[in-house]
Amino acid sequence: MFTVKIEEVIEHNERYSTIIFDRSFRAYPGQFIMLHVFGLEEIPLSLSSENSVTVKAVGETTRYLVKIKPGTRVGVKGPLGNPFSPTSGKALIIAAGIGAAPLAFLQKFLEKYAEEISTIYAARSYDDLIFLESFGECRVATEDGSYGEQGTVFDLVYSEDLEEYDRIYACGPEIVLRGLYNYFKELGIEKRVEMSLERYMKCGIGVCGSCVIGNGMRVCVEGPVFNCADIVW
Amino acid sequence: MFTVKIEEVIEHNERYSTIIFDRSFRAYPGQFIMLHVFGLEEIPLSLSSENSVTVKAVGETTRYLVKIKPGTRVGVKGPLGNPFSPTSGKALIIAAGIGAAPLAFLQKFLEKYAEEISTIYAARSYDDLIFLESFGECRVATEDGSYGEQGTVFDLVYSEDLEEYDRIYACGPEIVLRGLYNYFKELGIEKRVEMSLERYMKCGIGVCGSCVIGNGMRVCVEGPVFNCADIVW
Amino acid sequence: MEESLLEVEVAGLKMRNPLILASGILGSYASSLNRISEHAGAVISKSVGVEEVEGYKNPVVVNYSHGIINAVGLSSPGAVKFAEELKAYKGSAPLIVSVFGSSPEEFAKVTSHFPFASAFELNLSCPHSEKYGLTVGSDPDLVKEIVKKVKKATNKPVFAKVSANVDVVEVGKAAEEGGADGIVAINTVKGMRIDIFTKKPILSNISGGVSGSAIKPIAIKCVWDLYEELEIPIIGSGGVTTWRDVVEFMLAGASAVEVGSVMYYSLRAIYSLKESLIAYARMVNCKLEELIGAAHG
Amino acid sequence: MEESLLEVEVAGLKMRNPLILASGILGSYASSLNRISEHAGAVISKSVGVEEVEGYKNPVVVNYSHGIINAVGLSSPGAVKFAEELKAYKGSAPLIVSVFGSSPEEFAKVTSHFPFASAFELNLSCPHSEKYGLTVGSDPDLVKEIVKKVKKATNKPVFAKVSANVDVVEVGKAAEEGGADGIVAINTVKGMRIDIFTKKPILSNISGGVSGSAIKPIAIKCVWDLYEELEIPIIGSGGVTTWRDVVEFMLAGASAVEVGSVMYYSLRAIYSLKESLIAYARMVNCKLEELIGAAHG
Repeated sequence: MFTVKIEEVIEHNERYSTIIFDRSFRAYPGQFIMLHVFGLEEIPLSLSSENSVTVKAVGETTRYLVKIKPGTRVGVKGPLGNPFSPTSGKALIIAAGIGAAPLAFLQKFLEKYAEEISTIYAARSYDDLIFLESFGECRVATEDGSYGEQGTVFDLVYSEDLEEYDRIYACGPEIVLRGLYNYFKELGIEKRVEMSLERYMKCGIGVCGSCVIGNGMRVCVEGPVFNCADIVW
Repeated sequence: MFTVKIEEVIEHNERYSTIIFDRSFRAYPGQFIMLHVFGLEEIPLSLSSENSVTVKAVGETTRYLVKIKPGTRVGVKGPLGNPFSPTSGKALIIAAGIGAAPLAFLQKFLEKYAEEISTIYAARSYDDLIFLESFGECRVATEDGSYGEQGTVFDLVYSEDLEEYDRIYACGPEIVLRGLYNYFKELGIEKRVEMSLERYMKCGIGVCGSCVIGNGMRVCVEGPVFNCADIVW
Repeated sequence: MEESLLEVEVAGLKMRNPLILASGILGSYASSLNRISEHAGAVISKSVGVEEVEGYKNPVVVNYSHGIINAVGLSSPGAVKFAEELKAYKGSAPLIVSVFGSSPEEFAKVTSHFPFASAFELNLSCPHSEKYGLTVGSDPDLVKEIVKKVKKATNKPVFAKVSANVDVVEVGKAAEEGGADGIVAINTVKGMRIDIFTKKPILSNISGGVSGSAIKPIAIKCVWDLYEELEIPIIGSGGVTTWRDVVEFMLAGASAVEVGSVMYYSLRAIYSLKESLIAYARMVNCKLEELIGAAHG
Repeated sequence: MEESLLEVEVAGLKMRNPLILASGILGSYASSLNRISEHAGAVISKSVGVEEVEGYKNPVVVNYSHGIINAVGLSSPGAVKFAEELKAYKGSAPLIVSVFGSSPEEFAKVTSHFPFASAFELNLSCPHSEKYGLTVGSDPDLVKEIVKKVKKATNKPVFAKVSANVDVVEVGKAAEEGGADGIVAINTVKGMRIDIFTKKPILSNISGGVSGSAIKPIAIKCVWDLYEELEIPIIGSGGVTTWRDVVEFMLAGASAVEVGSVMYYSLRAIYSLKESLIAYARMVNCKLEELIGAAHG
């Protein structure tokens, strides 16, 4: 563990902030850090760029984090975990809710390497679409219809011709990922899909076992990004 | 500490053996190892080449060592200590008794770098002159006159013109080194002289303090080779 | 078959190799135990008590240059729920269930929930729990009673895991007198780390237990002393990272070893250790079990 | 003057910085103590008893990847002869004489030979001596008596150096009740190493004490606990290698630290630590002594 200073806090709105550190990590999209707010808790957060995390206020620590003051020192373990594997071909990014954070980082990365990137971005409401700028041109849906099409991520995915993509990247709530998982399996394209999973983590470094999934893999080390074919649901 | 196997034991005579290990060390002339004969003791021994020590039987452990069987595993810490600094000019080597061991190593080393090497080699008796071959052409004296001139190392040194040497290297019993030390100081050439000292050592790695000399320097780390000007006697 | 060079037997528990997954490491789910059992000699589940224990809040684990410091706080779902989980264990290696409790009765009660266990390990040594672990394990009389009670409640081998923060021989002897089938030495050693920039202890519990290579010489000494003084077999634990460490523990007197923190480096650690030990056994042309205690005079 | 940022005072002993040379490290000769005193806050001589002690035969020190293990065995020339040697001490830092004994009387007697000492450290914790060190230091009542007797025999500050192999708070409190002016925590921790090729313990004494970075988290925890429970100042000891370690010890509650094994890396270690601490103190713009105990609630 080491500590970094928070350089800037971009408050997207009441519930979302991007926290920028005073240093960049040698990180790849999909990797995460264990971020320790002294006095509160240590939590896993996906990197939304080489020097930032993007946080949604859901619990005590994240509520504190979205309002944290620049200059505060926080503890960091990482970058940790297995990143997305880039493609030089055609990429499809499927982002749902705060799951967009690591994918926004991936998008920037793929812009240098991929032949073409298509992006699907869905959330509950316009207020949850904080990465619109990062993704640029993309297909958007909100459940309440406040922006883009009214609908879910599934509506957008079902209407895509998935055969044309060399690699598909997905991140979002587990219920969304499970739905996508089943769909991709039906289509028989699961080997071309990478998903970033989320689990409660105690150590983040592969020893405690609290983030183990059905096949015995650790989300913190073998994940959080798994090839869809390696996931057992 | 690690262990090495003894590959060969060259018994020069009843009291002297050269012990060759199954591996070479990344060592420079003047460095030593702490050699541990399991069940007996760990003792400091100067390397007589990159893969050997040369031992004189004086105590329990060294008496055992001169008769040790090839294939035996011994413990090694090292190579340790500060080596001789080579010269590209004219070198004079002054070896007395078993002090010749590190100098034989130095001689081989200097043959590649020095413009010219002169060697003075003195011992009690012919039986103690086990490095005659290593030194090749050299001025030799024995106290009992059994080989070379009859006399001591001092007789040979006093008759040399020391001004012509860029660097002088000496090793031998402390009484010899003290005599030489005084002589070199008188001549004002002590800065050109390097001496390898011997002290009782417990750790060999600079912490126990048992080999500390008058100026607070540790023979095992700052030594065993000191510039004569840095020695306080 | 060369793997047979690694076979050991501890208190009747036959293992294909002496590498046992330590408790608290990847042992909360049957899925990971199944995976690790592919190569391990045995696996030990995370410590379980009668009731659910929440444990400490994060951070509970911090790594440092010579090992790991943790204060997870014996978080556990409780015996009933955990037994459900462990029923899904279908690994090929014996499953040892680690048990904690605050009284002999509690220890005994927990074991009754795991009839499918191959053996039990009694946690008398976790250094960061207020009611359990070392809190009960530092009293030799209580240790003896706990072991006695558990031995009455089960006919499976019972191992007592002891701490280096107490007189390890005194507690080990008490366990032996209570009827323990083996001693596991050692658990993590009390320790802590402070972040110098924020000036706060890093673990939420302030202090925890040190594991990893840092504590290996301490563990070797405990195993050595226990081997000199006790009759029952010893399982070494503390900092096993390379095959050399396994050999060192066995020479000191261990019949087998637990591996834990090394998983921080790789989930394949047990596989690598196993392969290296086969190479070593072949090189020195002996069965590993011949090493047990071989460094003693 | 920036060096003044490092000044600390422990039980009336003023030191220009908190870096104290630990006993047993380079402390057998006045010449090396003189040299080290150029930069140290204080120096402690090698432990001395009434009579000469030969110590163990070599090997007495072995290094490993995370520190050093030693069993020198308190070799010492005896009080009379050692006092002669130490009279040649003319360093600018206070000289603390480390004393061992097997009874309160012996401890007190030794101190009478060193009227020139600035303070005394009582060795109640060396883990590899049959008659001295931890052998007497594991009995709180005896510890109290020893400190009492020594305090009667000298008016110099008296520090009790305690071990992590016993209940450090219990022994520390006993020393405090006996009148100790400070506690030094910790000595080396019991440990050993076996050579796997020759299958023999490496140290001639079989086991010894572990020092170096491996034991730092253990030492920090002891200092933390002592700071919570005791009134008298604490000197931290165990694995100080970088300036960060010094700061960590002070935050845990240490008024000063001992440095020892780091000398394995460089004789200039104390100088480097001092320079780094000046840079740190300047950076955070505070006197080091403000750090003492600052990580506590």
